Amino acid sequence: MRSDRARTVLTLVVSGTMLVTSACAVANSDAAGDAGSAGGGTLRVVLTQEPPTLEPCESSLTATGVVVRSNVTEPLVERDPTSGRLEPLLATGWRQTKPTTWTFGIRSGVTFQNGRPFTAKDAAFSIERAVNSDLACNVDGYVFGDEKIDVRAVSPTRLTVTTRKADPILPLRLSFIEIVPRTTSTGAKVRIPVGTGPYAVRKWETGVSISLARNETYWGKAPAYPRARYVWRSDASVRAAMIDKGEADIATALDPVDATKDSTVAYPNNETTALRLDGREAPLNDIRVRRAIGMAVDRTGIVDALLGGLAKPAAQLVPPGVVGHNDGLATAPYRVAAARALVGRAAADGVPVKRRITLVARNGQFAGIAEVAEALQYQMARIGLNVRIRMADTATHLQYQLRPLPRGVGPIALLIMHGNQAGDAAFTTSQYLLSDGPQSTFGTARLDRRIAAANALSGKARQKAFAEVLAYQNEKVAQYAYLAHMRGLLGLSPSVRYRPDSATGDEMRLAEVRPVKAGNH
Amino acid sequence: MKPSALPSPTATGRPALEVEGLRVDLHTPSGTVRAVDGVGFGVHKGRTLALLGESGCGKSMTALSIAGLLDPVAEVTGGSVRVSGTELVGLGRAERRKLAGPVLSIVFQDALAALNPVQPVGRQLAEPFRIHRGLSRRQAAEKAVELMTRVGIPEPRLRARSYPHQFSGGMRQRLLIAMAVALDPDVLIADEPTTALDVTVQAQIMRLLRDLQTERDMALVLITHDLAVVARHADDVVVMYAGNVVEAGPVREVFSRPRHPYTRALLDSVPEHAVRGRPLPAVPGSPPELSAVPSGCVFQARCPLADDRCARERPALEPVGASRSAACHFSEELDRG
Amino acid sequence: MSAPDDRTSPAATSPRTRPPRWWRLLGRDRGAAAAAVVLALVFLVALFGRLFLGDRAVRQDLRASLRPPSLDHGFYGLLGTDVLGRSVLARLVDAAATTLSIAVPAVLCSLLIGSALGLWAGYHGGMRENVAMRVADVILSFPSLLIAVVVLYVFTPSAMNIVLILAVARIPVYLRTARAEAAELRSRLFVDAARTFGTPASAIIRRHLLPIALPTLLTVATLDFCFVMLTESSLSFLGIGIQPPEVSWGLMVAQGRQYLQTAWWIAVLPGLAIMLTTVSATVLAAWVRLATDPGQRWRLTLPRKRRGERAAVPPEMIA
Amino acid sequence: MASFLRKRIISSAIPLVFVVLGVFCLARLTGNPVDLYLPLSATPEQRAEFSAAHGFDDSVPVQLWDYLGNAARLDFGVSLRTGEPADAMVLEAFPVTLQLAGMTMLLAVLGALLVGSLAAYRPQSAVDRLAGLLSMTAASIPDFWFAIMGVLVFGVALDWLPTSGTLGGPEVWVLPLATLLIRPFGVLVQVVRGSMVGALSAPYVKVARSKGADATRVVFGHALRNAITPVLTVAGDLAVGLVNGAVVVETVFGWPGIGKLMIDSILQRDFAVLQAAVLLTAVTIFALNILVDVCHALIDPRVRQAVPA
Repeated sequence: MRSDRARTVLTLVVSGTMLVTSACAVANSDAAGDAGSAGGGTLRVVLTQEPPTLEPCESSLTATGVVVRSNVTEPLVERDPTSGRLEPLLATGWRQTKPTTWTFGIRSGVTFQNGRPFTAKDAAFSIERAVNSDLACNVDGYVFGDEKIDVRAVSPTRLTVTTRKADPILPLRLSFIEIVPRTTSTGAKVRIPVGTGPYAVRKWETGVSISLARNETYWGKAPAYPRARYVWRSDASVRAAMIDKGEADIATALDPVDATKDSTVAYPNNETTALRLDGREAPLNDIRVRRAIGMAVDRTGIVDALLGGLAKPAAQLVPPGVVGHNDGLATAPYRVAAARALVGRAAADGVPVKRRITLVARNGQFAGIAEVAEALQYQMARIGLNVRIRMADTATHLQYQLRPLPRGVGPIALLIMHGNQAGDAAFTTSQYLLSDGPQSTFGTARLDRRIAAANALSGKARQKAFAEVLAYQNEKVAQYAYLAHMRGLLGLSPSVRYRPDSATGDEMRLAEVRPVKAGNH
Repeated sequence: MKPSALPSPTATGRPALEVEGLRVDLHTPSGTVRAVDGVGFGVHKGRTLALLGESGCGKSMTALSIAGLLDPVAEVTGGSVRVSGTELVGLGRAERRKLAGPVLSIVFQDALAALNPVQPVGRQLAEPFRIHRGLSRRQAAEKAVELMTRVGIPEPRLRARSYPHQFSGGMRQRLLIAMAVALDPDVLIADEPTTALDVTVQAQIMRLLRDLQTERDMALVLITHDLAVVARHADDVVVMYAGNVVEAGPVREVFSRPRHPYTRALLDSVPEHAVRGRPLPAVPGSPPELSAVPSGCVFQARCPLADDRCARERPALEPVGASRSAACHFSEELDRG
Repeated sequence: MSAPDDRTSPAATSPRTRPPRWWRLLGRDRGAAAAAVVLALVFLVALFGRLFLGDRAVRQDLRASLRPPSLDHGFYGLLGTDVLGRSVLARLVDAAATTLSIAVPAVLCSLLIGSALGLWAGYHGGMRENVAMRVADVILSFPSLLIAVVVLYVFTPSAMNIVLILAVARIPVYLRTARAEAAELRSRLFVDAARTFGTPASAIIRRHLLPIALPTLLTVATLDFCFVMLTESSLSFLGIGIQPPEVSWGLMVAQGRQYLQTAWWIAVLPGLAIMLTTVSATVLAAWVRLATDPGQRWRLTLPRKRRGERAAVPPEMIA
Repeated sequence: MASFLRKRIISSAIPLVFVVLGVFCLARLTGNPVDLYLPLSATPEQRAEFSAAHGFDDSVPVQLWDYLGNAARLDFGVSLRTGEPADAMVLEAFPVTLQLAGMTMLLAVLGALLVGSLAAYRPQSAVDRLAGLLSMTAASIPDFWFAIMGVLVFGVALDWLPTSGTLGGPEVWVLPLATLLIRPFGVLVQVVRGSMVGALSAPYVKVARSKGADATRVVFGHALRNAITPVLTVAGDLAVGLVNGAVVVETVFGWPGIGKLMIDSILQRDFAVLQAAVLLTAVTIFALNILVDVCHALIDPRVRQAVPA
């Protein structure tokens, strides 16, 4: 038997082992790393979450796109978020050469970050990879539905894209496809993407940070910062604190509470919030009840108190600037008494207004969503409806949002946030308004016909047709009780200058961030 | 101040342990009570004094207050305790620590609880040498083995590394005694040292204590409720009842001619004294609760002789002979009867 | 803690003294008395508060959003308003009822099931004991917050489900404590005696084991209160606790956290309520443990400056 | 000791199997993750294809059988989110949490032993009452609230510490550790105090005092080792509970640990990662329980002896 003292020592050693490992491990964290300030050459961005992947074909996922798009990879065509016009990027121009065929001129003299030159073949490869491969990319389907397209590189600087039906907005659709070199794997998604953009991914330390370095061979204007680093914090107050403290230069998605600070900038983010009312279930199957809900919502109150005054009360699903936005639509009047009377009339006609409606909302979808849900619940209850709240996680929320819709759950009022990234109401209507739209609960045949007709038009006629579709939905269908066109809140340290625009939430162009010069305050 | 009970006739000089008018208060749920009320006695080196009484009479409390080991619930509120001439009441912690071991030591009743369960016994035995003599670990361990040999532990060098739970009850008590006598204290208090043991072992332990006492010339205070132990091993006896000393004197004299009705009742209840064919006389009733000790004689409720005077007036501990004292209004009558 | 030795304990020296009334004991311990008052107040508010509230706790007024505590807006404005313009005072009162209606049943369920299983396992020993302990191990090896997340997302996060999950997660604590007590007691003489008389196992457990194990179990339960309330608040932080418009203190803290810089009262006041209640429960539990233990009760009666060893938390308490 | 370990390991391994089964079935209850991973407008064929590719179209027992078979070959599947092997992701995240939890427990136990012993040595003294109040308060603060207050007060207002993250020197550890520490520390101080008070009033402490031992010797030489057994048990259980705390701390401070990984994989229905993470956690808890038992045996000779019996 060992001596007693030795045993004590052993006990101490056993329990102390953890400390030693810990102490050693502290040293391995990136202490000597580029923790310097923006002035030191590193632009530090704090996001809400770690991107699940940096695969370019997944860049329509917000978390991926905000890092990858226009920083690491670029598309052929990009949409100017303010004017809504399409601008050439890796393409030099495009024409509709046949009703079903578009021809693109391809920019020459551009090289990928791995040194390979960019040609039309790379563009064709990227489109094929995103749309026709087995990768199940998010961009496939979201932008292209299930139509098959034929892509050909006719010469190093010419590309043709042929669709089965005429597609008037094909260039816009292609603005979602990020261009990658031909050497990229088609069998698996990449971890570290290569593109033509102003920054290259230097290192992705899982769970900790993503570091970018300036692409010194970039074909366009060189960005100001030689390096950039993304970190992520899920709590908005921590992100705000990092700006206050000078630990980050840009912070995304701050709480409206912080809107009054000098270090924050609000910007329209193209997102629109609304309650989607399931018109197949009583009492929501009565249009009077759906209308009454629209009238019961105190939009200005919610915007001012809960959304920091940042958002704008909405009367339709698409914000201004999107093709099809109807300037003539006014928000439903906030009239509680009238709404209550409407519900009363429905009740008198035998509509079971006391049947419990479930208000489903997604945790963390936007800042203050829990409070907004509570306000909506209270305001709906005030006009005589019976409402309970169910806060769900993303997966559960999606089950309610997407067809096939869950059965046997009773009447659902789903709090949705719709972002039209493309700038054309076609995407909104096909998803949210068609009677069999993937995110629509019901519709009418007449509405479906109007949408189909609008889809085939272009130019002014298209704008007018979609505007009428939206007006018709409000008047005759009323599937949605709109809440607000949202605005994002960005935290900016005093040392950087950046003007966020409506696309910032999906693609934050680091090349546009400039340091504030001394004395330029 | 009440007179100290026993200047022993055979001993000379100052007693090794002198207790005078010791008072201990207990803070209980129903208020403060006096657990020990003016107890006094003295023991010379080489002599054995027994503190005798029923459980709860305050004898252990007396021992613990002498050793300075009272629980926080109890408090010495008066009196004096001198060990080898040093006053202990009111002595600072550090000074008291210096005396604990080399001058005054105590043996507890429950040896299993009194030995640290997670330390090898050798180390516990060595501790006094480490504390007071500043010996090295090795030297102290050597001393511990010597001690174990002395108290009769077989294979001491091997057993020094064992833990308390690996010993029998008797062996544990030997270890405890060894620890107490390690530094040859002047005064050794043994608090019911044999109560938890069976009879054969009891005898061995008492013999060991006695041998050690003779060998090291210690004053021994034996706390017990066992009349046989007192009769066999003690020179003097102090009988306690409800926190008070009721009788004191040389064992042989007190036991042969008790001068207090309580002592007599105790003696009567021992089987040897009983008459065959008659029920064993027990002391009728039970001791008073400490919160309800009467203002007169503490024993009045159970006393066959009690009268009005006993209810009014508490008898003082008065000398009733050359070296004896008793606290009874009727001690003279008892002697005659 | 070892039993006090009979020579110094007045419980032994005066066995027939009537133990003093518990409220007198309580009155002597200022800390415990204050804790009892706080707890009593919380329970009273939880039980009857809603009767006086009407719809105050849910009545919104977006124009009165984030009013600081002041005297200008009547009784219900005393503690300010939250972002939806609801009275924080009214919500605190309403939340007290919800919080307790979760914490109390959860603690009771786990106490009942865990103790019954534990006593049964500990009394019988052998295979049954082994199985029960392994069940406890399984439950303990699951990170409880994660089960909560899974279950509450799969099923609706109703109060009922939260109670169930918290109860299941805490069963092992009682199971282990009760088993340890029963295993120790089963070899005692009085249990043996009962067994030789042919008393059925269930009766032995009920009549002999339970009364001895109960004080410890109750103490653990009181302290578990704290854990349950904190877990409930963590669930709210992750968005799966009590669903609005119902409100609990945990939910209030979780929702108020983003206003810490601008409107401290929303998150700080319910946080204080949680802390005050749990600290009171802890203090009172320590006191009850002493007061219900005949061998320890005397410790409560020491004069203040000498007040001795008082175990704040029994070693069985696991949090 | 060897037979003690063998017995302990075998009896604890059975629960491990149940944990794996449990988490597998629970995960399957949360539904098919297809909606999360396919574009909103994916066709039914695409959905079916996705389900088939990941085996979600099989019945749960079949899936379980496959999983166990693969797991036996140490193949724990790939993450739906990142496409990386689940075990690699979990092993990458694990050290962070282990360090956090290890440091936390070490500091909590050492701190609690110190504070608790101080409090127990002079019951009802000012030190004792202060320690009692502080520890009880610490044990009842909601951790996420404490974390955010810490960021606002020490990170921003006082500017002493970085707000969050893992980049930087030892100072990045302060807030996460403090957040994780408060509750175990608060509970342990009370346990140490109670257990110490008990040990200090034990007869062997009286004996030690009768030998002239001073306060240091009484507390550290005699009482502490006897008092530490319940402390160890509670510390072990608190360490298990740290996984819960880690979820909150890692969420707030952006630490790439296993708690955050588990929460994310639940929210993302990333079953392979969730299962691997829970399995690893359960194995750790299992190892921790054994460690606690070994410590018990090392500290208390009676436990050592009782085992072979």
